[in-house]
Amino acid sequence: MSVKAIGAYRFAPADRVENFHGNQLLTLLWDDHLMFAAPIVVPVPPSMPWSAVAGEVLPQLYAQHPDWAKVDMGEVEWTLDGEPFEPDAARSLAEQGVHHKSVIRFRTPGLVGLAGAHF
Amino acid sequence: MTTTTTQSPRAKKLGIKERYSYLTRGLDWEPSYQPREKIFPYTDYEGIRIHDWDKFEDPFRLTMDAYWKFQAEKERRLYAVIDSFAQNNGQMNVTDARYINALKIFLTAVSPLEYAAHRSYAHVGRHFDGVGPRIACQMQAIDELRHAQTQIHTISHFNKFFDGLHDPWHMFSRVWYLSVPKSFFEDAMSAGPFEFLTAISFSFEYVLTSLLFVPFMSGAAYNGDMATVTFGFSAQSDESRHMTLGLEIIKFMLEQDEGNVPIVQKWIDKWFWRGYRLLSIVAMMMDYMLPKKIMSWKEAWEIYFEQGGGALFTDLARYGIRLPKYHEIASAEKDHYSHQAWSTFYQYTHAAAFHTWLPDAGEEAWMREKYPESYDRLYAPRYAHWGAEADEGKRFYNNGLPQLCQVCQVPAFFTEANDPTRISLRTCEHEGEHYHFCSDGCRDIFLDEPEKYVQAWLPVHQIYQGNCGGATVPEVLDWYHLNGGADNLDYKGSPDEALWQSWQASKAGTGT
Amino acid sequence: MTQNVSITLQNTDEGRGIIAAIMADNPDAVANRYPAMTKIDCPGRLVMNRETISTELGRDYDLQELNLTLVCLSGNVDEDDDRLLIAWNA
Amino acid sequence: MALDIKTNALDQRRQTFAHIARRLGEDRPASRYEEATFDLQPGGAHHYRPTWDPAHELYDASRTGIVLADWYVLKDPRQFYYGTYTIARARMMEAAEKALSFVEKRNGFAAIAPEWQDTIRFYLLPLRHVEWGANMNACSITDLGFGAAITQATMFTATDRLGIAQIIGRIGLIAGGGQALDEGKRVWMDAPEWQPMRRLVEDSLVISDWFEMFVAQFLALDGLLYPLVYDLFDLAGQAHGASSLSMMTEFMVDWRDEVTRWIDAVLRATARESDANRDHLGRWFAHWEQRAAEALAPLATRVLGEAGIDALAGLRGELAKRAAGLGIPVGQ
Repeated sequence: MSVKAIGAYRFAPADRVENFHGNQLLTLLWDDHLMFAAPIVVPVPPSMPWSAVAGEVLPQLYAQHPDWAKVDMGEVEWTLDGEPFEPDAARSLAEQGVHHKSVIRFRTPGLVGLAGAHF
Repeated sequence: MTTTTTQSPRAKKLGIKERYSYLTRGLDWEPSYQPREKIFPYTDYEGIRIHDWDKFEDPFRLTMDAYWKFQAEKERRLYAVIDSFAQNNGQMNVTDARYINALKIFLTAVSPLEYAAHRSYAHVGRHFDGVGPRIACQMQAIDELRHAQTQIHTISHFNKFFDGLHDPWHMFSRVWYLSVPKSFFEDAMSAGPFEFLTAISFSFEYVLTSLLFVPFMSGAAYNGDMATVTFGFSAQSDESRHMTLGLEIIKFMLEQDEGNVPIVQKWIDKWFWRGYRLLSIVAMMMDYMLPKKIMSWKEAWEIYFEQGGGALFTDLARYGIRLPKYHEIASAEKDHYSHQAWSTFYQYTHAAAFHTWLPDAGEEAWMREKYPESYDRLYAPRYAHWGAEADEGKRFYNNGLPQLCQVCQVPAFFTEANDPTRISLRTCEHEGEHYHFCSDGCRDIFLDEPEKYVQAWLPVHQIYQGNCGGATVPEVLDWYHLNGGADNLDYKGSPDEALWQSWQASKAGTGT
Repeated sequence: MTQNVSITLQNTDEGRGIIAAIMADNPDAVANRYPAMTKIDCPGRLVMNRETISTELGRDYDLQELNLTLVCLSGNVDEDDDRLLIAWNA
Repeated sequence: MALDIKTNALDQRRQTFAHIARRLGEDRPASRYEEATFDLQPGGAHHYRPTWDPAHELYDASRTGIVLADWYVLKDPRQFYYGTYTIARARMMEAAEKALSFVEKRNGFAAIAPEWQDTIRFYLLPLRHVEWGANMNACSITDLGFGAAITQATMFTATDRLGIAQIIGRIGLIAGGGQALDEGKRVWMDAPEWQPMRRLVEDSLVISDWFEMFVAQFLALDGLLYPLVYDLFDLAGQAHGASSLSMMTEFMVDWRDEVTRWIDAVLRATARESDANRDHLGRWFAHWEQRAAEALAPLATRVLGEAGIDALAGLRGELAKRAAGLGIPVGQ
């Protein structure tokens, strides 16, 4: 479907990748940890290697949670845009198919938040 | 002596219907020097077919003489209360200064919508072909201006004492969570006139706003804020007229042409969902921000939507209209809505122009009673953990910025209807770009009109584009005109709290 | 099942008179009292008669004055000089 | 209590909102008009373009050729916000109610000479349609105008014009019941004397620049019509015993005196700002004043006879003087 309008009605999307000065957006969601109320979105260069995501971006966002210290990176189950994903630490986001506004949703088996509340 | 008159054909005293008809309906004429479609250019393109504009019934039939008389009386009463509230320092007599935070949201999120309603009802009040809806819309246009102004005038007094109220119009167009109400209303304003009325007069005013105004205003009374309850009820008396316009316009469209039914249904579906998402903020105000509570969000939802709305949609079934799509999702969420919203603002309150806090023991007991299904299981543990952290000086604030829904612009914090432990996140691709949503309801709205929602000014994305004053939180807060350390952060330790305690101490001093 | 119509009025002196009149004229009506307001529910239809309200208030009442007291209503509205009707399936 | 007041005075953190203080240049107590008006129209980014006007933003200053650095220079000297506005109008209406019911009770209209009663019905009753057109134009400016200062005043004007149309309607009911109003509408639609006016009103409804609409309606048309009808026609009626009509139209006379202060303030502030604004105003005024004079000429003649054209010329001279006084270039 499309908009009904009185004249031509097409405008450039407000969030095209070229508006982000070399970065692209990446959405992160740690399941079973509702302490972080919503998925978190970060601007990252497409050339960023996965090792930087795992080693810098994620801890900076999630280390406040008592579970974070217990996370075994090798055990994490990742999905990228809904599909199972096995990140390669050495390769860049772009090289692994992470595009502007991709969603990386992950769970940490055995770690399901505090007090049985998925929190 | 009987007085008789033979000179002029003096009319017998006219009844209200006849008098209204002469004084208003008779004003219009069929133009012949300009084509009708040039004078009324906007009533065709949405696909709604109207065959006879005269069939629209305005049930209250107000003429301007009565309008001025009653509205002036309301204004006299209201401003007398506002003046006396200020003179008697009524702000010192509310139940607790935490309550003021509800007013902060009200002034920055709701009052600007009243203004937007004023302008957009002027738009439709000029452009409907029929006299009846045109006048009803114009009266609403001026009423909505009234609401914006009486709210400013009432809350102006609170601004003199409390933080977070000082720059509402500047904040409305910039602060991240205020894009929720702003985008909601601009969505309606940018639609055609029939969709606008379906959105605001019907779906919002008739179906949903009782949830905002009625319990909230009763709540203001319960919490000792006589100024707010007075403007609230005074506005509601206009609102009843507006709601009636909403129902009449829906019936009018449905009766005029069968082809209108699916269009109207689609709009009802869209605007129910859009309005419902907006009310997540109200849910949190009701359950968490009124120190003395009237009814829970869940109870209000049951009374005003499930029962009241149920009756309404039963009545509309004869036209082929059904309950809005995803109403069952909304009902499934009623055990969680306010708690999830509050948890979100609790962790982002460093970037908000109001305070948050953890419920105290008495409030927790109320929550347990009102939310036996969900509170102890899911939400009490959060607050226990956060409370312990705060006691150790580690009050929890989220370090990341949230993914906002492309349509409702609320952070995607809602959970799946059948699993309150799993975040609901939806995605779609349109012309090579990806978009994220909080729900199927919002994604459906996008897919129906993608050209509209690709334009959305999403605050988080705008911050990352460098359009909001800078890349750091303090720079963004400056750009918001938010006074860091005063307007934001936890209530505990805030200047508002200190002020309140000094008032309590001085009252205790005079008491002895 | 008959659905309720409803009307909510402010708890002012006038409001009290109007509520009393409604309760007198609508035997099935139920009044729910809240801080500062009263919500009256009634199955199917509810009528407000000018004359009853005038009697309750002890003065001639114009139904358009309802504007000053009304908080909220639910149902189709039909008003003439002598009565205001709120009903479903109107 | 004394202690409370003292505490209050000590603790007051600010006197008014920050956006008001920025305009006032300091944080001091502001008037209710100021708090109700300044910066109410949202600035900043808008989310979606209107489907009814994709070429513009929802609020868009480029919908008129007039350019102002700050649209809040168009303040209302009456300082009307909703409360002061409705209370002022309720007071005026109360007086009008008294006049209407006095005339009705005493059958005052019947005391007017019968042929002048016909004249009144002919010139006055179709005016409710002119007022209805003015209502639509005021509403249109509220819709498309820029800044809460001008658009709130035009909103008040829109309901004023509806109210005046209804007062005329009630005079019509007194002067001959519903039939008189029906006949008034027939005259509006068909009488040759009224057709230039109806054409003018319909043309004004489709003016695309809202500020041009403001000039056409409030300065050009009203600037001639109000003094012609409510001063000169009314004066002529005195010779025919029409004092009861004067009572019933007192509202319009008072209203015109009041509203003129606002219209003049808006135009003066606009003209003051630039040559470009003055050019627009001058061009619009020249065009629409000419149209208004042409539309009123047959009515002036019908009511005042041969003197009508001279009377109209006199009003045109006064209006030109008024416009020139506001800084609008008036063609020589």
